[in-house]
Amino acid sequence: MGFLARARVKSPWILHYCTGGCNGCDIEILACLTPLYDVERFGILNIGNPKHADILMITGPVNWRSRHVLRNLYEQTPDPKVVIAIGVCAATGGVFHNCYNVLGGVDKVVPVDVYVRGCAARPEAIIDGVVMALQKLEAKKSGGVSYAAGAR
Amino acid sequence: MPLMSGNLIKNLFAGPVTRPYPVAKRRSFPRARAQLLYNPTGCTYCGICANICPANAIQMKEDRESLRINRTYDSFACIYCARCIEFCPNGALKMGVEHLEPTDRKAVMRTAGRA
Amino acid sequence: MSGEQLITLLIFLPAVVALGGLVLKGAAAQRVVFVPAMVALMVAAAALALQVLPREALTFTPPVGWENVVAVLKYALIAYFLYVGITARNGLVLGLAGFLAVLLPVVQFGVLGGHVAVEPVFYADVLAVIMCLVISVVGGLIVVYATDYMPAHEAHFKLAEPVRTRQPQFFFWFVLFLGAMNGLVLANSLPWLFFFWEVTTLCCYQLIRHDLTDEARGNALRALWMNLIGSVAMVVGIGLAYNSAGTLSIQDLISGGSAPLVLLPLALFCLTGFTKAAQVPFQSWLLGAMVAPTPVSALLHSSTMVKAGVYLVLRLAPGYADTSLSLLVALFGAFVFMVTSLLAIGQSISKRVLAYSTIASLGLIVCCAGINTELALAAGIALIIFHAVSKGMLFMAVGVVEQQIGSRDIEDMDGLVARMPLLTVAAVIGMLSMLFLPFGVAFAKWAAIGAAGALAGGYIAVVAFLAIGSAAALVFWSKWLGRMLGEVPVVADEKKPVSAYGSVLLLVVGAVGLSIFVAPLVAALIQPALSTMGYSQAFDVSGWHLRTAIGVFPPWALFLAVTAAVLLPALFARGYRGDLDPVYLCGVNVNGGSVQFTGMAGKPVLVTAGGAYWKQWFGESRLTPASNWIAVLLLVALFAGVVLR
Amino acid sequence: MTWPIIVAVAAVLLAPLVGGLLRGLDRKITARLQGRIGPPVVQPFYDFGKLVGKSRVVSSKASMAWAWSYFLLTLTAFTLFFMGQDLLVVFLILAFAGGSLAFGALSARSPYARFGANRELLQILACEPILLLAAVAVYFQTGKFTVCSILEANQPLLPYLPLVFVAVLIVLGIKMRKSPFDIAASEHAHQELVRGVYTEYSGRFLALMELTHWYKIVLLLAFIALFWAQPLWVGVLIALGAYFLELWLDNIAARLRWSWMLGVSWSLGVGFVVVNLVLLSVVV
Amino acid sequence: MQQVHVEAAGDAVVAPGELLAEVERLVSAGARFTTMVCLDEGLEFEIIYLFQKQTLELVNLRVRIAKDEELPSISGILLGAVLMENEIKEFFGVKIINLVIDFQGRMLLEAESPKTPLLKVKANSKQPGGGQ
Amino acid sequence: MARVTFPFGPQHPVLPEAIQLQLTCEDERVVEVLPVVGYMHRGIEKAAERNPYSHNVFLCERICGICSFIHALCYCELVESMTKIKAPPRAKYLRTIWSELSRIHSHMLWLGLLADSFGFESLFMQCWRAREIILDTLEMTTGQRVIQSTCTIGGVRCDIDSEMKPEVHRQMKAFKKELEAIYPVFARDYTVKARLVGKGVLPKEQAWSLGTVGPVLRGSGWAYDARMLGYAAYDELEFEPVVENGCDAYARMMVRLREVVQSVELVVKALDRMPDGELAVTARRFPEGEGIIRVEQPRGELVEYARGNGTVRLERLKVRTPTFSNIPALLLMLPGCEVADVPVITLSIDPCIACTER
Ligand code: NFV
Ligand code: SF4
Ligand code: SF4
Ligand code: SF4
Repeated sequence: MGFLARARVKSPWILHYCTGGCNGCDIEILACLTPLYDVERFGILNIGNPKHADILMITGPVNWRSRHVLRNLYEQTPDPKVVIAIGVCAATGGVFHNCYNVLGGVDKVVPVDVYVRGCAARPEAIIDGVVMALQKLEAKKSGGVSYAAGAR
Repeated sequence: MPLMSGNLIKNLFAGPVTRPYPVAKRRSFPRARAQLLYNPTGCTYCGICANICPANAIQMKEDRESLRINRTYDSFACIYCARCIEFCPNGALKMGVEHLEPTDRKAVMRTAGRA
Repeated sequence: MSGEQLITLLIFLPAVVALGGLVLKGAAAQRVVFVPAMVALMVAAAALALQVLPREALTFTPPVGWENVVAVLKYALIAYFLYVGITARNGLVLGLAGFLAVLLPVVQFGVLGGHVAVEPVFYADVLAVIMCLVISVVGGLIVVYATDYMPAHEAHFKLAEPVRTRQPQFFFWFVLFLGAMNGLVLANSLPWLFFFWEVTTLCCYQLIRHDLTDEARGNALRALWMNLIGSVAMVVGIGLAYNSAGTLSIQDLISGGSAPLVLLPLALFCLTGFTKAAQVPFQSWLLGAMVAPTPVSALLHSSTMVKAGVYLVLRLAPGYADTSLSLLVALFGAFVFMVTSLLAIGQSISKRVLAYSTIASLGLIVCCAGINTELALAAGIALIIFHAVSKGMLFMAVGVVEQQIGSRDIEDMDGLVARMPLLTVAAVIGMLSMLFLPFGVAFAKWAAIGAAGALAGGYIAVVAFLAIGSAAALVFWSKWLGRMLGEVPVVADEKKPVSAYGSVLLLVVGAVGLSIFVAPLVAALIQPALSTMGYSQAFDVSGWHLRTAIGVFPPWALFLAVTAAVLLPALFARGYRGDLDPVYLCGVNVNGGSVQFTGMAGKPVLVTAGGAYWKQWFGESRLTPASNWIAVLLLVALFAGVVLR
Repeated sequence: MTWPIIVAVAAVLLAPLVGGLLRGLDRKITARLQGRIGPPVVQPFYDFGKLVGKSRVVSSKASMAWAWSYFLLTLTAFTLFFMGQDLLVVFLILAFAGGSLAFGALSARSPYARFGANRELLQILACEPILLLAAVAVYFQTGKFTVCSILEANQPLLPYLPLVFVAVLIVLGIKMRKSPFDIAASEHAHQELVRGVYTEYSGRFLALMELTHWYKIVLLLAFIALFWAQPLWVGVLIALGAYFLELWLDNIAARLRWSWMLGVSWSLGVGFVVVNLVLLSVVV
Repeated sequence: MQQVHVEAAGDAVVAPGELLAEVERLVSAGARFTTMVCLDEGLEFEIIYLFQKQTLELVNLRVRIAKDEELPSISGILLGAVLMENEIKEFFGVKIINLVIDFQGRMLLEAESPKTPLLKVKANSKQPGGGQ
Repeated sequence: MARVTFPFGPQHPVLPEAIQLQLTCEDERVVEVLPVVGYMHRGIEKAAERNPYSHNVFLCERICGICSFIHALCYCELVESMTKIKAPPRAKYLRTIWSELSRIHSHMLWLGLLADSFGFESLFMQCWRAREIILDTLEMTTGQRVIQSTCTIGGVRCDIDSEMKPEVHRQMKAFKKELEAIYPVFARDYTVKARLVGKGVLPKEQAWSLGTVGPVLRGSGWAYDARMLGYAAYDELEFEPVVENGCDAYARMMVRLREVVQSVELVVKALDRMPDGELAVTARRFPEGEGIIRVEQPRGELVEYARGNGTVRLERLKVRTPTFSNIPALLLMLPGCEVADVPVITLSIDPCIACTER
């Protein structure tokens, strides 16, 4: 593996955005950064700016308003990038399946590479998700296929 | 005022408290609710769990033609509340303490039983 | 032509052309007369330089009759000021002019005992020649620029009733100004100096009030009375100088050793210089002067008027070397430099920023004079040259911008580079030349800090002021510069008037060229100027670098490096043909663009990006009163130091 | 004439290595102070490599150009420093480098970048006077403004310029973008200006920024090391000590506001240098 | 401190026209706004304003208005009520007028969201409101 | 004067949740703030009308993952009042314990975020590290870290038995030790105080009339805490509200900090006094009539109103969360502050958007 390819999986910077969930998963993502889980071990930084991010960690069932935001953030993230949907409501809507303002899942708006289940997803599960996302990231090449053409 | 210094010194000398997760796994708490284990052989397809599920993760559909009941369980919708376990009359459901693996696609679990 | 003739020409040609200008109507006619005249003026200045450089200095004393003419004109001027004070009901002007009207005869007849012959009346050494070159070249180009600017200005600016062009008057005062300045810098006789001094005051007054609005008249009066303070100080100084040193020749005065008694008149002359150079607390007249048409500002700020002030301080520098006066002049200049640079940070009106930057630069020159070592004086002289070129150009550029975009607010110059590429690039180079290192102004700063640092004691405070001031200068230029280079979605729409653009671009070339050739410039002009003033050589210019006793300034290497660092990326970026992506707006860009974001109730909101001015730190209301008081205190200390010695 | 060039070339080549490793150490130690394991020490190089490999996202041509100018100007200052040239020149160019960073941020239409740029300018306003005065202080001790003169002097500077040293530490804190001074582009990203001046840079431009940052830090540390140049290894130790002091400070303080930063650097920073110089000229 | 025991909430029905005066009175007596609840009663809305007195018990004001009737906003008196009024306007389509900050029915809902989702019966019709 | 108008959020590194503040600044001074909300709105009140009422316990828990237990508690108490049943005493104590544990976890989370918002990373880490002890306690006793799903109508679903009790005591002691190391940093550190004291001032009268609740209200000198109303077991635990008189961000921070200390004591006290007995009773009928319940969330008073008609579905469920009441105060506190203070002041009300928008 060349240095650049290696570097790509050794330095994933994440952007976290909540599309309307309950915060449960969001605080677990934050908990991953803290000493007990310390994902910085893997070079992960919570960077907070889509233009610097490699991994989008999206929580929540996506409501009509945050849909636009999600789309925008996805487009502003430079390739290669992966999307992790965290929590069951980000996967299907979960407990919010019958709420009128939700679309029911991140994959209705942008393509999702990894699903992490749980309500709320545990930090360990999130770490597993990141590890899987890194494998995906390794497979993607920069400047290759444009992933901007999402699902809808 | 350097009031934080004490903490830092302690941290430095006590060593990291990080749980090196994927390398070493901590034992889960026995009460942990992390996955729903289902034993189809013990299930009578009574439909209670489907009715009681707040996330609509379990669905039952009767297939009139084949006289069978299709039961689907969606682990991507389940909120792991264990309510179905509480109400299942046959003990066909159980909570697992280990969280589920991440996946790159969604799938539901389908079983069928006689009506 | 002989030196005498050249000197006469330099003073009289503008006066004659000015009178001719009174009868000229129309831009074409003006151009036909003024452009050749200005070229002639430049040639004359250059010729004088060529004559002066090989020897020490040229002297010239006109026939005795002129002395009387000048004396009569002097009284006429003061009478006119009195008249202005009366008609405008301005107590300050009236009082000061009245005082002057009493003081002048008292000094002339009481102290001087009538007429004192001064030998020589004109003294053209290298410093004076440098000044002449600056006045003629930069001033001349501004005149050319004005032939384009003024018609547009009158078309744009609804003149007060009756609508009648005032361009002839404008050009009369404008060109006359150049002659007066030439006379001022060449004069060695104090009475003559005083005469030219008052002529510049008059020209300045007339030019500021040119538009005849209430604001223009008010500001012109303010300029008048502040300058009259200087005049009073000068007259008193003349009296004291004669009393204590028995001479009215500047050269005699400054070479006579710094007897404590001579120091007081020198201090008074410095005060005179400060008023003219608009140093704090007299800065408000220069700030007010920006109501005048842009060529006036360009002229006042670059080559005339204010330069007269610093010229005088610099000229007298050998007279007060190694005295407490020197230290206090340095402190005062450095303080002005710092405080006006900080004040410029808080301004959003482009001309005000330029005005503060002028005052700051002048403060730096004053400071250099005060530091009074050969390195500092070299820096001061270099700064006079570089500042005149860059500032004249900047004012002219800003004037065109103002005419084309209809605003002088920096906020409205967002992304100007897209609208007026050529001019913006010129302005940017002008700003860089005021700020970036290989350029002359920064070179002078380097030399000044070095020179001040080399002296211990009270000069430590001088260095501290200079250090803060130079950082502040970087900040206010950068804010403006960055704003003009910003990316905004507009199409270029640039009118390019020939004379205006021509003179701007010539000065750009001048600024860059002089900076590249700073070493030859130092060798050819500045070092000789130093030696005629009695200082030793500041630099060793034999090698590639400008080497001083304490440091090195490698102009060539720096120029290469910095040009490469700025120019190459710019070219590389110009060639970029890829897409530009929208900026980060927290995920709510409207239609994926950079211009709007989705705000309350789903409505698109324009992203405005005003600049930062940090008014609570750098606003005028916050800084001006305090700095005025400190400046006054420094002036008091200056006199106290001289008197108590 | 050849020696300075060799030294400078070596320094230019080695600085990214040193700078990157220092950044890595910084992150590792910070993690340890917080009771975490932290990233590997070579993490900054991974980050750099990753950024280089990202696809290009540019929001303004001018900011592309200024990013390179920022790098090249810093490199110029760096080279001049290691060639033993005039300190005033070095620091003035360093200030222009900061200026180009600000220009780059100002040229994008991004409110966050522009706020960052303005704050970057405030940082220059805070640092520049101290650095220039520090150069003057060096002159006081050695009689010259050049770096060479410090190396040629026969006693170390620190005993004579202790307060100047403290003031330079303030500058180091500001340039390292560490609490309590990190106002323009916080190292830890969770601040009101997103990433301030860096907001609009991504991919290889961000990598360039990072590289420039390394050069800048190495330059400053080298300057700090000069405070004890006889023998130089003591100075290097002192510089490392200063670096870790900043880390410590970062971990025991909140980020304060720009007005505080400006106040401290002008009152304490400039004040210390001036007091030091006055003492020096009184005693000597 | 003593535990405070609160007896059942005080209830008062007021006419829409007297609402503002009544709120003024309560406020001058030291009460503060807690929340509002809107109920869809078929032809009418019932809107309950809950106030909290300084002694901590709740006071309810109940207003009944027809579905197309206008209701004055109390946000001029109590700024704290403005979000709740906007929400009710948005969720039920209650015509609240003179809002201090008016989100124009776009506070929580996006253009694509269902309109008036909590409205069960539309004015002058028997059709169900939004929300599928 | 030059103005800058820009969006602060919905995605912004200092905001863990999606809300936009449309800010207009002069220089760096904020002159105008408009809230743009709706990025987290799901429509839970409507879904609660569609679900059978017993499902709503789990739905209400997921109004917010930070204050989830108390949401469930509130809904259960509400339905209990409408179905005329009473939770058994042991359940009341257990509810109190878990309420307080989740208050601690919420406050520690907030203290960490606050520290992060003013760039004090190590303090953030320290807070969240301490918080993990509480989360362990919660996971051990209920099976989940942040969403416990352990409250149910008529009681609770699981017990803290005699085996677990000493373990909980131990964890409380460990937590207390961690807290003692953090407390002085927040309370007395120079840089922390420089960022908090005098920021976001909300005068006492205004705090009352704007209808603010929770630490915002108590930080402005009002001794009101819904726990004084004595739901769950609070009437037997000699509860006294924590009050500070500073009216600024620092006072609000101190209220929360002291509440953490108080909550630890409450947990210990409740554990010790917990009577034996059954865990839950079952309801024999469907909810009917009206009910209003007020409970104290970490962020303040939560008010729930419901109307039932004797069927399995509620006719209306209204949830008024504390942040909803505190946002108007935020809009008054922000203008006049500096951009750098926006995160600090915003966080000082501890905004929870998931709660607010439901
Ligand atoms: N606001 C709110 Fe909550 C709380 N505390 C509650 O009802 O956090 Ni998410
Ligand atoms: S998955 Fe569950 S815990 Fe996570 S955000 Fe959604 S509802 Fe909350
Ligand atoms: S655990 Fe809860 S959500 Fe999952 S299937 Fe059972 S009842 Fe449904
Ligand atoms: S409740 Fe139990 S027995 Fe009945 S369908 Fe569900 S799993 Fe099968």
